[in-house]
Amino acid sequence: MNLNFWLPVLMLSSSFFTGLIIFFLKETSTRLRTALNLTGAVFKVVAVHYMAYRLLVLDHIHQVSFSMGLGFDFVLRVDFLSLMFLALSSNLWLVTTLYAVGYLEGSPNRSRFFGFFSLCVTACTGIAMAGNLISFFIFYEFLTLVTYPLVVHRETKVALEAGRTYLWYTILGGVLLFLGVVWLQVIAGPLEFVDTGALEALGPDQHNILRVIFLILIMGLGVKAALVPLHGWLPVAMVAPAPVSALLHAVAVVKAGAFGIVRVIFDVFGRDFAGFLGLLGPLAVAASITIIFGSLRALSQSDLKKRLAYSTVSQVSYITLGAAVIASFSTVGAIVHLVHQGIMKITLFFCAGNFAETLGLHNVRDLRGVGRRMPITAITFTVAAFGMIGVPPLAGFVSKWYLGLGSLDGGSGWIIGILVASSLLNAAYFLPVINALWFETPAKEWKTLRPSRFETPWMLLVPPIFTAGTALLAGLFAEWTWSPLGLARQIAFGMGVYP
Amino acid sequence: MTTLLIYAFTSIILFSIGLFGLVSHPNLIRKIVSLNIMGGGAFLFLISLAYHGRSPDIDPVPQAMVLTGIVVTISATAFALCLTRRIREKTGQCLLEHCPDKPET
Amino acid sequence: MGLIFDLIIGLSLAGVAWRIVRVREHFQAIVLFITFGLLLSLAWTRLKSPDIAIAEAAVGAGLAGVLLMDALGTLSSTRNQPLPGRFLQLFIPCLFLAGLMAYTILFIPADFQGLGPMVSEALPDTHLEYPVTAVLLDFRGYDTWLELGVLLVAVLGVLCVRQAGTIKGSMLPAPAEPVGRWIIKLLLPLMVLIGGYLLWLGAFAPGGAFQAGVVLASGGVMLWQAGHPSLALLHHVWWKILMISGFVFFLILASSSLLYNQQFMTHPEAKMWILGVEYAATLSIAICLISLVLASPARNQGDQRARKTES
Amino acid sequence: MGRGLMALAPLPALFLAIKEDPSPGIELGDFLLKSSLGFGPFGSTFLLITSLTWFISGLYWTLGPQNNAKSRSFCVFFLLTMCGNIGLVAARDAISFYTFFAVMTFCAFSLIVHTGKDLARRAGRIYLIMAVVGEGLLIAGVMMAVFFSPSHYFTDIAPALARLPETHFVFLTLFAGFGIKAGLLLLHFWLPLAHPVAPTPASAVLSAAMIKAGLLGWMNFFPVGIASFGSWGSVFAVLGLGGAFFGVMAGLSEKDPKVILAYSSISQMGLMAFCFGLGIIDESLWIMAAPAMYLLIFNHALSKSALFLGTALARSDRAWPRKDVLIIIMLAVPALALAGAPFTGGAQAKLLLKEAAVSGPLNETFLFFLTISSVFTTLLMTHFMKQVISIKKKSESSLGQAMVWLMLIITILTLPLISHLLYQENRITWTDSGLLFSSAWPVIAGLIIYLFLRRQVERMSAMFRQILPDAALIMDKLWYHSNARIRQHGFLESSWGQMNFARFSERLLQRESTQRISRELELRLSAWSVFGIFFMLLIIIFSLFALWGM
Amino acid sequence: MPELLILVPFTGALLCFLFPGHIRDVIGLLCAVLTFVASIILTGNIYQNGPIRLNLGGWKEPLGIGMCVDGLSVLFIFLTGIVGLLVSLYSVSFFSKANNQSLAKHFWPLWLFLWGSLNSIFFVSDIFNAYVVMELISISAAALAALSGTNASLIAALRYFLLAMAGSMAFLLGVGFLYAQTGTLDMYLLGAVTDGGPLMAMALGLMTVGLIMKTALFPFHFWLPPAHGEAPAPVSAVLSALVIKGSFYLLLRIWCTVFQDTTASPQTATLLGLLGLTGVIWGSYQAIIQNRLKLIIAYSSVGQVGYLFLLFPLVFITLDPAWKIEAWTACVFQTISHGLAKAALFLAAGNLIHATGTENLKSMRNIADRLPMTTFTLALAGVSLMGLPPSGGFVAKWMLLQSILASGQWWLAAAPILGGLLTAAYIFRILSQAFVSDDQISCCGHVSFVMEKSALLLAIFSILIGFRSKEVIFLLSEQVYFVIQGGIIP
Repeated sequence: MNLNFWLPVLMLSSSFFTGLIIFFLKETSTRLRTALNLTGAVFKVVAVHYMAYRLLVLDHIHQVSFSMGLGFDFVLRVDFLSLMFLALSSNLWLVTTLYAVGYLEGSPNRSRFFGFFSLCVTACTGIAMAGNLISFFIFYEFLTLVTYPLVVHRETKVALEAGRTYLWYTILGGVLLFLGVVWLQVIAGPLEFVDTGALEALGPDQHNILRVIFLILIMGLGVKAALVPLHGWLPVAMVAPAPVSALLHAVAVVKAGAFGIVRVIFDVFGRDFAGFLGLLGPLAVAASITIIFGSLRALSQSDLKKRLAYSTVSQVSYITLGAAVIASFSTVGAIVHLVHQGIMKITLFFCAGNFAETLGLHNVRDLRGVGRRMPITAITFTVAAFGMIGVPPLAGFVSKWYLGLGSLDGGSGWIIGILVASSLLNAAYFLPVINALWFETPAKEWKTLRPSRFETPWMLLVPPIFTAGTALLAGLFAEWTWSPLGLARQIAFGMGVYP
Repeated sequence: MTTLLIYAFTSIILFSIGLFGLVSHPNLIRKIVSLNIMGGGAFLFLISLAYHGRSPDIDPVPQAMVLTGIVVTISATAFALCLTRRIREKTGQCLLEHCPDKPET
Repeated sequence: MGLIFDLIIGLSLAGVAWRIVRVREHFQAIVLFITFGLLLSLAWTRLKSPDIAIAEAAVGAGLAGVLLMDALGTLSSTRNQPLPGRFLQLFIPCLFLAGLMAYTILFIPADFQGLGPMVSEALPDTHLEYPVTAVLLDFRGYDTWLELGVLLVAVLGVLCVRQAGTIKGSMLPAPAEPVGRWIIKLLLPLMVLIGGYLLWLGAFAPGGAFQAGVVLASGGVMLWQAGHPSLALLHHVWWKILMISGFVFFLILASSSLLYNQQFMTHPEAKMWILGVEYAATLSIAICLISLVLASPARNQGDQRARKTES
Repeated sequence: MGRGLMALAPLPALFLAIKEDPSPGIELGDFLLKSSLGFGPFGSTFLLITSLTWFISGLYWTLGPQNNAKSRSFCVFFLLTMCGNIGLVAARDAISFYTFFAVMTFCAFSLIVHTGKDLARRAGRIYLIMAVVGEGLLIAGVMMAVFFSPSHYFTDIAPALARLPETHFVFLTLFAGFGIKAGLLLLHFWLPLAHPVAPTPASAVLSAAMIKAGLLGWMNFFPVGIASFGSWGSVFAVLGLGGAFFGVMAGLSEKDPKVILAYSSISQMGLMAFCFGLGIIDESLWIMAAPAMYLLIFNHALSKSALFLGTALARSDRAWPRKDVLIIIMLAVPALALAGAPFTGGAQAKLLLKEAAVSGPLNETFLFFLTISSVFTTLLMTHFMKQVISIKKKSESSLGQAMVWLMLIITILTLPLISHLLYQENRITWTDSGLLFSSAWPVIAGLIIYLFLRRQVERMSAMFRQILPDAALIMDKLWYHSNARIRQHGFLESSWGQMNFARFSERLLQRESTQRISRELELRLSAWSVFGIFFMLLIIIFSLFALWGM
Repeated sequence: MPELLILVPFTGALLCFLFPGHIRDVIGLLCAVLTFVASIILTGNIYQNGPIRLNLGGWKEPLGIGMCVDGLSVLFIFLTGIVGLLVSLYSVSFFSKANNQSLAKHFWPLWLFLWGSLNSIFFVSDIFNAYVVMELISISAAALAALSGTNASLIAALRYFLLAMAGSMAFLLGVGFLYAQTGTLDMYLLGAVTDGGPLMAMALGLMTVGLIMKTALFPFHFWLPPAHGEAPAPVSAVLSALVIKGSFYLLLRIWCTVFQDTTASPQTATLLGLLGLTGVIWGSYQAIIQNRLKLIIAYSSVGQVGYLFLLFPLVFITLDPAWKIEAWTACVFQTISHGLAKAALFLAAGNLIHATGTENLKSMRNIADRLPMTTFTLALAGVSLMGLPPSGGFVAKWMLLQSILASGQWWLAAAPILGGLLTAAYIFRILSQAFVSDDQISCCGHVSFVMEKSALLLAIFSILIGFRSKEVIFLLSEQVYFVIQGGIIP
């Protein structure tokens, strides 16, 4: 009953109560709000790192559980897999908060925005720490709720429409997930993520039901993970402000779905058992279709954020793909891509936000020659985009490398083809943007919407620099023990799926 | 036994007629009258049961129930009629079909 | 002989009920309804239930008639409505329902006992001689109490619907008629006398609080109908207190049992208590019923306006 | 500062290469995926040639006129590309190799489009497409190669691939992936577009150094000298020879000297590919082919950069007095070296190559074609000289640049001596008249043919170019269509495939008719008669059900 | 203790009837607090000591009327207590507004009467007594529904009242049939005495239909939206949260004690479940297409009530006792969480309408700015209605779905799934209005602190109840009277 014991709860409350307090702040008390936000975020980062230390070095798993009295417990456990997502969400929250403060300077309804923003991160943290499927579901639904106000933040007609679409999808996903979770509970009792073998012990007569449950669960999670054909909400939700899109795409919503899929495969069914049931092959195919489809669609978007959105559709499925292949390398690839994709995509959205906010540019065509006007933003964009394509030595390459090796190891070499095709398509939709940024001449004079000392206010500049730098370093020093890849390997080792 | 059956049948018929009147007649007063007929049917059924009892005196429990029921029914009738008249005052008609589905002013 | 009588009563009840439902004119329907009430009390008498017969005669035929007539008075223009369609659609299920119920009635066990024997067994413990009163006030006193509550709530509801604060506001007597007053002068003492007698009788023979209250209420209504101002003279606070007296008396009695650490609603063994309850109940039943009839919106201006617009 | 760096940056590499100390290299455990840097099996040669070329080009640019506004970005990308190029030479594992390869490839793009002209844009576009395709093929190949071997070090990869039965697909991807960079026949078409449009020093490194990266890739991944793959070797040899002839034939009808040089690069790379192919066909041949190849590389790198730089000098008009004649004369030196005139490194290389070819299969045929190829090279070089002479002067150059170039020429002249020292065992004695003759006659024959049959040659060349379709043009069209047309077409239209089922369900729920019908129904339900029917029916049904269940 | 729960509100009602002005508010509030405290204590008692039975007047079962207090009744009492207290608080402020002042004198006595009679119906153990109490509830509820005095509210109230009367009459006739079969009126004796027969079947039909009419189950739901939508906010809250629950409680009690599975055949249970399912979908859909805020919420009640009836097929058909208890708990839990959430919604809607001056959802503006607390209330209550975790609604849906899946009656799963989706659709139709701001429109009504907070508290309770499911389950599975009586629940 010491501090260490309550650490998971503290993690949750650091953003939860921040959010709640912010709701009650006046619109004008900007400083207090910013201070609160940053304090919460920093606290969370520190706590995560402390927990990572305890877990990885001291081998101590934090766990708190409360009885719900319904045949299941509400469990918060920081295990290896949680740690990755936790680290991602807490660090990126800090960055995004900074960005959002700069981005929304002077715009209305900021208290509401930051309140929900904090709650959103709380939900993410909860998703990461959930120790069983039910706790996971609880936070999953919480996430749906608190992201809705962020999506409709602009209050325009389009935003409301997008919000509605978002809700339809996510609520449907939630309902499906609910069904799956309940069903699983009915046939197998409460399933902690630690007792993986329980389903295997059920006997062959239950196998068909288990297959159906798996399908339902994946469909429920696939909505947020934007698996085709459940991805429809993602491009629409682009109307949200840039920090929201960044958070939605890099950390919160999409990742929650992907993380859930990883959880279901590894900690609920057990990867080998799922493979034995013949579930992973179709999942890999679905993920591959999503990867290709998303890239193809991104190719034909002329709106930068929409292009990025479809790119997310494609990229996030790498995680699913990696989880769906029975090979240690794939697992590492999936886990590490969770982080890498987050860093890179958030950079891209920061940059898109900077272009939109500083010069009012939304369309890819308008970006011609912006590299000269906003070199730093353009550089970070370039770095992240190359990372997305999978060009070494950036982070994206590392995950692709592991995915590729894993697919060979898992006996499904065709996935290499998917990876290559996707890389080519990624290049096809990112390189024209980069080309336009750097090597084309501007069509007209830009009018600066936000005059500042630098190319854009520093709060909008630091976050992309930081994340792009991280993306670069994560690739360059991938082999370092505490790099994302190093962590992913330790995690996979901890999960018992890495030699 | 035969008496019981006669009155029980009657009570059933009364109940059904009352029900029929309630749902078929548009006028509110007639509906309320029909409800009273339904009530009458139900009471008659209870009393016919009371009469049926083997004991020399008739069963006092249904009687007490019916007495209570009568008072309850008259109270309800008075309340319903009051509502009816109020509606009649305000809208000028005594029907419930096609009630306006929009807020007033 | 008895059977034929039963049959005739049954058939005429059914016939009258049918006419009530199907007749076109509302006025006719109400007259028929009063007839129906009288027929019912005849049936009650036949079924050896004089208490109910009295109550029915006073309530079903009397008070309900007055209420309905009163309500109809404001509705005179809406008569002669076409009867609704969908006759068969409704009638056939109704017939089925009746048939089903009639079929099930055949299964009433021949050795049906009811609670009669038990009541007569327990009767001595109640210190009351008449079983119906015993059931009403002792065995099922809770029901009776709540029934007084229903009356009270109905009055409250009427007030609420009228948006009137007190009963008195709407209790202007009807235009005085000399003949009516004369009749009242004759009838009223008789009514009070009958009521009192019924109340007294209730302890050991058919009769009791209900019947007395209903009779008194009928008297009060007549008094008002005749344009006699005497009721309106009562201060509205008194009016309220009288109205709730029965309920309150019961309530006090019931809660006092808690003080003795006994079961709820257990009353002291003295007969006086029960009689006290009965008297209070009679009064409040009478006053409540009178209020129900009188608090209904009489011919005020709103009505007249409505009538004008229609004509 | 930045400009200085351009010249200084390759110096450490140059120093290392010259020092030629077989150091064990370094293991960077945390860097990338455990990368290892050092001299690969072929390291020192490649490192020497690469760093030298970059050094010269960098120096040339540094000393040039300082009036270019965009020079800073050029400088940055020049350095980055250099980093990639030198890095890939120093890489000892597949991943670092691929990494540096990618860095080089993508950074080179900006060198190509540096001038910002339309031509450069187009060339850049095609270069980028090909580069991306190449990278895609490579990543697949590298992944498979690494997967099939015990580690990602080159020392493990090639032997592992040699033993495996299922390597053809790996080879195919690697072959094509590096082939694009190396300008192999059929994959070459981006090269004549991209190389010339860059600024001169960039062209020089593109043609001289970077193009070799493809070759190095092959050498690193293919089990050359370890196992024999007759089929793959033949493919290399045939395509290489084909490239050697094609480059010449196609280049003969060009007017721009830089384009001619680019075609010449294709031709020379063809020769190198052929040489490499010999090594693959039979592992024993590699012992002989390798020195030939090194010499070819040396010769080509130095000569080609000298030619590119010289072309630029020839265009300028302020370098020094009486320059025209001097420059032209001096320009002939690398041209002759490339053609394999006696006393040049080129001749030396060709002789070694012929020796290797003689001991291989189909020796007669190969020997014949090799000899003919010398004639052809001379033809092309003559054509080049003619075009250089007739160019108009428009650019500026400084004296320093000229000096750099001069140094380079001198290096080329001394190359035979160096190689003499380097390759003790198979040095060439120029005193042997037969040898002298055999290397001299193709040059003379080529000169004569060009002088007398120039028109016919050019016409033939123009006809010849019709044989292969202009892939660049096709790509252009493809690009245009995918951008302009298809995008507006139904299937690729931006909102297609959005699959917004939410909108669908909203439409379903909120549609006028649905709402009207449901409101109507609701009104019906509230009618007394409907209520009555339900009321009675439900009582009946409930009772009957209860009876039924008893 | 149970007696007090009836005596206190009734006394309060009489006092409120007698006294004028502000004393009335004080008395009303005092009674509300007392009743609330009593219900809490009673709940605690039952939780610890198990069910009790009082024989009123000291007379034993067949003759006297009993009052039966067990886990089931105590939960409803608890619900009524919380909702009652907060609605009373709300009403003090609500009826002190200028345009509502005259209504207070009618509201208080009627409301307290209603409260008392609701409490007494939760103790009921005698079927005729149930009839009387139901009439008491019907009249007071109808009078309250007519409180605002508008045309629409009067018509709605009368329609409700007539239907309730018809239902009561059917119920009364059912009582007659039961008496004819068994000669007794006590529920628990009835269940023990009989083993079915046509009379019981008929009684089942009559009573069930009579009660589902009052509970507003699907084909009989049409009276509810106008009646609940037209009443003043606190009245709507009470009507939707509690009054329809009264008749549901009775139905549940009668089916579990009187009919059991001797009379209540699987077919009847399935029919009820089918009606419930239809109700869920139809009510929720109707809520989606409404434009008036209160009508949306009222239709939502129609939908939510449908869930409750899924209990019957699950409990009366499933065989495994553990899942029976689960289903049974789920539906009762749903009742409670719906009661709390719906009361919160109606109170919050009252605040909104008061503040914006319009009832049309589409013309509401600047909600979130002006009434952040109310918006929050709407959101919380909405969460509970949608069944999102960790609210009470979630726990209910969780257990419901679990027992549906375990029982193998797949078709019932459509209710929580489709219902959840449709519920989300209308809840978010309301909530998305919170994000529409318009600078042009200025504030027009002030919402008092008490009004905001009482609604908020209700909403918070509807969430918090999700955390205390263990106790509820214990009450419902261990402390239920008819378990001991050998009822259908093992």
